[in-house]
Amino acid sequence: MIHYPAIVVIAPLVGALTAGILSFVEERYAYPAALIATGISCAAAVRDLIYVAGHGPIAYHMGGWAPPMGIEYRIDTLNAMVLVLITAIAFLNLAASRPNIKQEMPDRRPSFYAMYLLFVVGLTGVASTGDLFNLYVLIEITSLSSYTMIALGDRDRGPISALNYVFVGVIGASFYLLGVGYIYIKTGTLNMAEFATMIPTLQDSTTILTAFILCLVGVFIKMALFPLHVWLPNAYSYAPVGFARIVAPLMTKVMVYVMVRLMITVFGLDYIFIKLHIADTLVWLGTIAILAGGVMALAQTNLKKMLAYIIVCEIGYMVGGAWLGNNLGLTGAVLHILNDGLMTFALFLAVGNMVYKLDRVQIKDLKGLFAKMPWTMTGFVLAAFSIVGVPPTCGFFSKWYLILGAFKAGAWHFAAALIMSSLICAVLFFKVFEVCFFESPDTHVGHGSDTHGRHTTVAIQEAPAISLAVLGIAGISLIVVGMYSKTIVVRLIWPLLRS
Amino acid sequence: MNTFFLCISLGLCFLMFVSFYRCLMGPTILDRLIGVNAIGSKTVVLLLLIGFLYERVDMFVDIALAYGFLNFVAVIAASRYFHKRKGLYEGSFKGETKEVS
Amino acid sequence: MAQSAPNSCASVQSEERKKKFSFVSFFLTFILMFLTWVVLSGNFSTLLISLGVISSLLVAWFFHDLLFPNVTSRYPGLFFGFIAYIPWLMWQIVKANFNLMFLIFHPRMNELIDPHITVFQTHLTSDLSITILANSITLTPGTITVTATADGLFSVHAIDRRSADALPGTMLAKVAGIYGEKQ
Amino acid sequence: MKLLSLIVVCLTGGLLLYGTADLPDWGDPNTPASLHLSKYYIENAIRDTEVPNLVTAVLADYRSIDTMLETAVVFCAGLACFMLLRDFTPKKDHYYRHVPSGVILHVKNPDRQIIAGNEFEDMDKEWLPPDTIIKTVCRMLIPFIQIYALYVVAHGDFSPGGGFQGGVILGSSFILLAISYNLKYLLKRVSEKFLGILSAAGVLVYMGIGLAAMVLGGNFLDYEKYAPIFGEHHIRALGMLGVEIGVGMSVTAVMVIIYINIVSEGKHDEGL
Amino acid sequence: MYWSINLVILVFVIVCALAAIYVKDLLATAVLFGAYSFMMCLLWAIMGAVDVAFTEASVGAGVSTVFFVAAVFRTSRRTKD
Amino acid sequence: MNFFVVICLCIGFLFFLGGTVGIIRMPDFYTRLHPAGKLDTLGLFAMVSGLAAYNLHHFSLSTLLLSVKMMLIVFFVLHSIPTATQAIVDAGMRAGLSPFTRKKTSQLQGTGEE
Amino acid sequence: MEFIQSIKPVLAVLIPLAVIPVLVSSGGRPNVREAWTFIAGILSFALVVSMVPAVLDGNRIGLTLFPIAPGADIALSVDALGMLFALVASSLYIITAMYSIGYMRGLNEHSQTRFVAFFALAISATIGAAFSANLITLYLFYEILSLATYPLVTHHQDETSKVSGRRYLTFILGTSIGLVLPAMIWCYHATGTLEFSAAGIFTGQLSTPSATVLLLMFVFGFAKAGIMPVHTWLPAAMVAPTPVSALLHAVAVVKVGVFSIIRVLTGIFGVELLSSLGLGGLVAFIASVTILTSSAIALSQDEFKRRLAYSTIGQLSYIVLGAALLSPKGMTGGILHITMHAFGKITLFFCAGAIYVATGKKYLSQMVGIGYRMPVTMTAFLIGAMSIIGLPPTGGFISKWYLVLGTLEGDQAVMLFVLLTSSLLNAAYFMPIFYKAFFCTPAEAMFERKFDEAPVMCVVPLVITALISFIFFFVPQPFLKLSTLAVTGFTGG
Amino acid sequence: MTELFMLIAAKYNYCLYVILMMIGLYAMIAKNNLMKKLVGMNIFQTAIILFYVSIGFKHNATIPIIKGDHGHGGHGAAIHAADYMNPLPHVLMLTAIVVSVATLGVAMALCVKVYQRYQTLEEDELRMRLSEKIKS
Repeated sequence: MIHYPAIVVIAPLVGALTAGILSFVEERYAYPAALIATGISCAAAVRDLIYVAGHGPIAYHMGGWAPPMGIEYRIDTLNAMVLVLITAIAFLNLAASRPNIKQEMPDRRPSFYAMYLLFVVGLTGVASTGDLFNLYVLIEITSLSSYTMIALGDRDRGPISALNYVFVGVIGASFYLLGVGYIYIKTGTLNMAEFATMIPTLQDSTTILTAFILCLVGVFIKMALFPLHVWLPNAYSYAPVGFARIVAPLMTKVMVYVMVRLMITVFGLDYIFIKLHIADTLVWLGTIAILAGGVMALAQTNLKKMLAYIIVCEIGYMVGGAWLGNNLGLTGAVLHILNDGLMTFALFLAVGNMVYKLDRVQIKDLKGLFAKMPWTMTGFVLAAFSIVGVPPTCGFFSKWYLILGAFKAGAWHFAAALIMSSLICAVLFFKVFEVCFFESPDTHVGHGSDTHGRHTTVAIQEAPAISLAVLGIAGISLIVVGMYSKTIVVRLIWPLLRS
Repeated sequence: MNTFFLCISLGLCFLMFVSFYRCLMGPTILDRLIGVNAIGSKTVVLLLLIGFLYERVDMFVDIALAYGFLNFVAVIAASRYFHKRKGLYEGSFKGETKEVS
Repeated sequence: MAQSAPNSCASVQSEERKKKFSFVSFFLTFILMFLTWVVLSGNFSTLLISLGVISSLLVAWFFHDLLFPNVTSRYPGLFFGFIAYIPWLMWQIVKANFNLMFLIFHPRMNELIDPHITVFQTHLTSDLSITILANSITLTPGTITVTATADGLFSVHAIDRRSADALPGTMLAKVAGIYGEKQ
Repeated sequence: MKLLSLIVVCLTGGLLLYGTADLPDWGDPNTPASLHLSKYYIENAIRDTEVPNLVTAVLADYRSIDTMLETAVVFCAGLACFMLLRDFTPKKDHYYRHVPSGVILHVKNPDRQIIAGNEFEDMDKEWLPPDTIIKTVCRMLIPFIQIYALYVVAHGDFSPGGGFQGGVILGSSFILLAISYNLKYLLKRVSEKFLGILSAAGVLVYMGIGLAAMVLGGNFLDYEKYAPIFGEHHIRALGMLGVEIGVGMSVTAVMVIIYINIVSEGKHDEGL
Repeated sequence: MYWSINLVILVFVIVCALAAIYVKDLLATAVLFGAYSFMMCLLWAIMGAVDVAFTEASVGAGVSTVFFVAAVFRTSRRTKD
Repeated sequence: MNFFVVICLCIGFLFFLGGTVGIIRMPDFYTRLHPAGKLDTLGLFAMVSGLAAYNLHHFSLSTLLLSVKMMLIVFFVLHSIPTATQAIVDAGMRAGLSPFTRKKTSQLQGTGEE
Repeated sequence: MEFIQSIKPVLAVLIPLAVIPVLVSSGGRPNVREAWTFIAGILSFALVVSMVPAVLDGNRIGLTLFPIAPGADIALSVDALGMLFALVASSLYIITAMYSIGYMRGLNEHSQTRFVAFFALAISATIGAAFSANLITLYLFYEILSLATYPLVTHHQDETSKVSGRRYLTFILGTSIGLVLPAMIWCYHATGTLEFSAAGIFTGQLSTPSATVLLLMFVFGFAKAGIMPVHTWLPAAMVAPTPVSALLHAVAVVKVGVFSIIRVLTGIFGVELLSSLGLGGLVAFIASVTILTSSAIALSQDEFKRRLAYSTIGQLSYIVLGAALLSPKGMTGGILHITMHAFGKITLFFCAGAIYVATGKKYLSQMVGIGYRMPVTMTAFLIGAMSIIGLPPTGGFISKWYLVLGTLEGDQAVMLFVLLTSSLLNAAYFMPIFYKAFFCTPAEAMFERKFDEAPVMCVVPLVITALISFIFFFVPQPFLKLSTLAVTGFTGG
Repeated sequence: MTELFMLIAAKYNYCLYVILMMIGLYAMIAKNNLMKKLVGMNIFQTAIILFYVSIGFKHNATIPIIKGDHGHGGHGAAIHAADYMNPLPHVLMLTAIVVSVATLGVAMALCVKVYQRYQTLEEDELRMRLSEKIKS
């Protein structure tokens, strides 16, 4: 009996509750408890991945009831991968963010850890469940904890943006729930796998079509696809650092995972691409999202907000890629879930370090940062390269598959948008680098060309070592994942798509 | 007998509609509160009647009972609002206040 | 958190602590709770009865002082007095209601009613008696208690002069009789 | 904005109505929804679990992980309200009431906040003497509400109700206490710490039952595995009872936490 | 058999919802929302969903309304729409 | 037996009807509370006792307990409705609503708070 | 023709990379740091040289590192062309390292550690590009090189370098992402592989128009080659310190550009396909336009390094032209010109830097009579200039000779004319400098100290490179052999 | 026309839930007051619950609690699925109600927090305050 699928979800929950109790009893032990819980969860996720890659999917029956009756947690290579991503980021971020959390919310730290772990519970659950309704509950855990955390961020804007997020998020989750209802009324089941076996007989039903659209719209709202993205930038940029670092890389990506799961496992590719004719529309939506996200990112003066718009742009990549209608595009989208999670994580780690030292991250405040925080900036540059899609980093490889898919599908607009967005991202980050590299932190007057050699030496003020170490790990993993992307694709993604 | 219960239920529904007029139109919130309170007491009966219609009244009694309690809580809460908000200084500080610095 | 609570609060707490744990009140509450449980449950399996005992104990342990704050030996008398009071009250209520029905369905209602507020002082001291009186007033002909303070000052809204004049009257006498207090 | 939202709303409504056209008739007993999964539940739940209330059987056994996560959501909400609103900053002004005479002292100097003696009572600007009638009636009703709530928790198997409903009723009995007396009185009886621990402990009880099943060799939340300890008879019903108690604990605590934090803006001084 | 009550209550529910949204006072909204919960509870009782009705009774009548009143108590009653 | 039940229900319904009409017809807030507080209580009392009696149709311990349970509702409601009424009227008083009077110069003897 | 599995190419790439942490950590002690630079340079040069015999035997050495997609791995493989380029780059790295010590210390520049670290990174990327076995690996190293040189170009961190850096990145990254990446994916999409092969990877998947578009995307996409409309980054990048200009903009960066173009022309399209479609002429035409225009512009430049930059643009196009001639001789000439131009141009840059270090002068009009003050430097300058112009007895003559032969072989008289005209122009913009330096009356302040050369560390490297340029005229052997070998590989003959 | 009418008559529950839901959605989008939006949100959620509960309804069936004669150990007469309402939607909706209450609590806490900071709950006024803050 393999209990790892359950442990992945339960360990953080135990941790959350323990931290919750400890926050009232003995605050000191809340952090170690949280760290241990995420650590266990991460180990279990890795174990899952290894097992799944070797032996095929695991089906874990909660409560001992076989699937249609009970709830099944089903781990295949796709969600094992996503689980490892989630738990690893959760663990690393918890390690890295302790100084930030100490700085930002000194009086409610233990509760923060509890809430953080609840968020992790939600994400891991979303990634591993095989039941449509269970997914809804898990999405709600995730959302609820993220509303809270976002509200705890910026004093002025945090609660308002969180409240907006609440409204939008509730609409999204409710649409999803409604879609599940339509599915249920037509099939009488809530199990993903069982529904997939029923779909061929229900292809002409308008109810199923409506269900599909509702689920999709719900997930789109949660993942902030372009016209539905309005909640995201404020929410992510005003969140506290310790949380922004996990919500930005994971939340939208996990929702993309849900979309992919709905596509490949629940409704089935046959139904989606052969029966429905909405793929083109969605690729166009993805294209528009990419361009709009990029352009709006260009207009930002706040670094965090800029990154938030880049996330909007990246969502366009994945949605468009998944809907290209061929294996390559889908591969690219799935690979990009992993890669984008990693690179956004690295970016927000770096930004968190900046916030730790600078407090404000308007782009104009970053003057001379290369001299002040060389290591943080190195990590930032690496992550930025990955976003732009510079080869040895992993961002390039998923973009590679996406563009290939676009070529194969003949979606030239999407390919063009991908390349455009690379350029836009290059410009964006270049703008930041210039400020960090050229302008000295003290003086506002630019140096004349003949004053070189007399640069004021700026004392290095780096973020805490643990944050830097995690940033280093994230940076290295960007390259390592990039280098092994064929292994990932061939061993983990293709078996899934082939079946 | 069931038909009779059904008729009574529909009658109660009608009465609720009429009470709801007060909820809707009540010039003050307290009038609305009266309306809601009246609806609440009718609801308790209606729940029992539905129980009889289903011939499972043992199951519906619990709901009616809970209803009786909780309607009370809501009304008390709403009226306490006025105790505190409008009469902020009327009843709260009896006698004079001494300043101690 | 602990610092924000000033010491005067502690003084109140010490007062609380001084109040001795009253076993009688605990026991009475327990019995009452358990009886309620049996009525509610209607099931006599071992598991549920034992759960009922546990629940009753819990409630009694935490909240016995709510139901019986200070136990006196007059409780049985009180109880029977109250029982005897109820039929009378019922009759009053029915009377009141028919009276009111008459008012309501009267086409010239607005001319019949003459609402106003009267105030009267009683010498009731216990909370319970004041409450009983106030609720009885509310339920009986044409009057609603507006406020009743702990010193026994009642102000009553009456719908017409007749019902206002009837106050405090026999009801106060009866309630005071139950509790053996002055009127 | 209004027009735009109207358009959005109409579009959504149109979509939903479009999907409605294909739905089976309302109340038709021969829909797929009634014939597939629920048929199994209705016909076999009593055999599998020995619990007559099918909703409870499905909720706490077949789909128990759902319910556990739902309890986690509740816990999350309580924690959220605590984190968002709880205000630990000490008050600047203090009001004290001399109980026998009713004189109010207003102390502006935060350092001189300690007034010794039993007759002084710490109070707030919005203090109101508790209404005698409400107080007395609530005082008498609350124990009954509580025993009723506990009854609901315990009888989830046989009648409607269960942990959540019972928990909410129990919670609202505490809320009623806070309304009829005042918030401080409630907090004197059940401290914030107790509530916080209770809210987490409820879920922990639920999960402990699940984890213990895992330790005993079954899947998570597989109550069947307790048979060697508690005997075969009603084992699943027992498991469900334990789970319901956990849910009830958590929900009670969370409802009270949400209420006290919202009503006092996290200052825990004076409520409604 | 039950469709008549069901329909009546459904219409009632919709009227309640509209009223709760259009009334120009937040406390009144809270109170009307309480009424809305009552109706919902009844509706579910009629449709045979006793557990849901119970939950709605305890939540809608007991807790939600109190929360609303509490929130209005700490914020304001004023609303423009 | 059924006859008794029908009578009870009809009386209860009549009271409810009266209460409702009263709520609608009465001129001001304070007077409206009279029907709401009294007639509803009695209506509920009558109807629930009627139903409790109907429930004793098949007499057994469980149905008896059930009927007692129903009367428990009545017991609680008898406590809670007057209290709620009182709370509402008190609230109205504190909120400063002036009561409807037939004669404008009516002797208002107090405003609830001295 | 065998394929030898070996880790040597990887090591050659990795050594400069691996030394970076050491460099950074020893930033406080400059001497240790420079020692490490030398060690790395010499080691990687030795590794490259050790592979020469095997390559000369016609073998290929390589290793597949990371599979990233089917048919597109990160793989290194050494053939004659790559070996030639790697030899040039790694040998000149040592010399430039020596020079930069003199230059940077002479000017007391800031952030020297950063400078050497990125220098090492750049050279690693260059060697990697030289050894790339397929287009995707080439692209990878190409991009790393672009990014690694940005901090070098903008080393002064002032307003001017900011503007130039912006232009530099815009052109280099913009074209590579906007043109090369889609072109590459197009290729992969059409053929399923990106492996360089002598016959090209296309087997009839391309129509003539699409092949033209694809080719143009590559030619303009590799903007480092400085083909005319996308050349403007090169003069702008001259704000960099001179060693950077020298190594990177005479050797590494620009040569990676032309190298990539040659790779694409020969390894992706294949000579046969190109000649059958007649696309060689198109590229040759573009190249010759660039040659003439840039030479003309160079004439009017007063800043020394800018003149050299425009000269570079022209010379790079010689190489492209040679490859585009598609005749064996012409291609040999083009490839050989990589080497010859590298040694010649680096000498010139070294000279410019040495003059700047010694006198602080940047403009040619200020350098009247400088030959009296810095005779060694200016002599070396003469040799370098001769090599660029293509006069015997310097190495430049040989490559130009082959180019001319190539035009004759391909019967392309127009190109011959272009070559001759541009040689004249070259002479026209170099000789006046020399003339002014030695034969004009020096400006008044020049005579304060009679003999004032730059620091030894500056002078020695430029003497060495000048000498090598000179020697190449007599012993062009290893490079000539390598280039003919490369060309036979391409033409399959 | 008759057909359409019959269709609606057979499914009026489903149609009315759509109306209810649209009321909630409209309130959430168009209303200016945060508390009103919350009410809209709750109406929206209850509409969905209504939909689900409608799924579970069966004509001529009783509530999903097995009757006493089947009760404990139920080896009496066989249980027919058509006699009982569908319990599954009820289960799901219990969970959904709990979730909606939790969301309501959190949203209210947020409203209170917003009010603490800006002394208003109107969205347009909030926006005004925010832009003032940015200017100053």
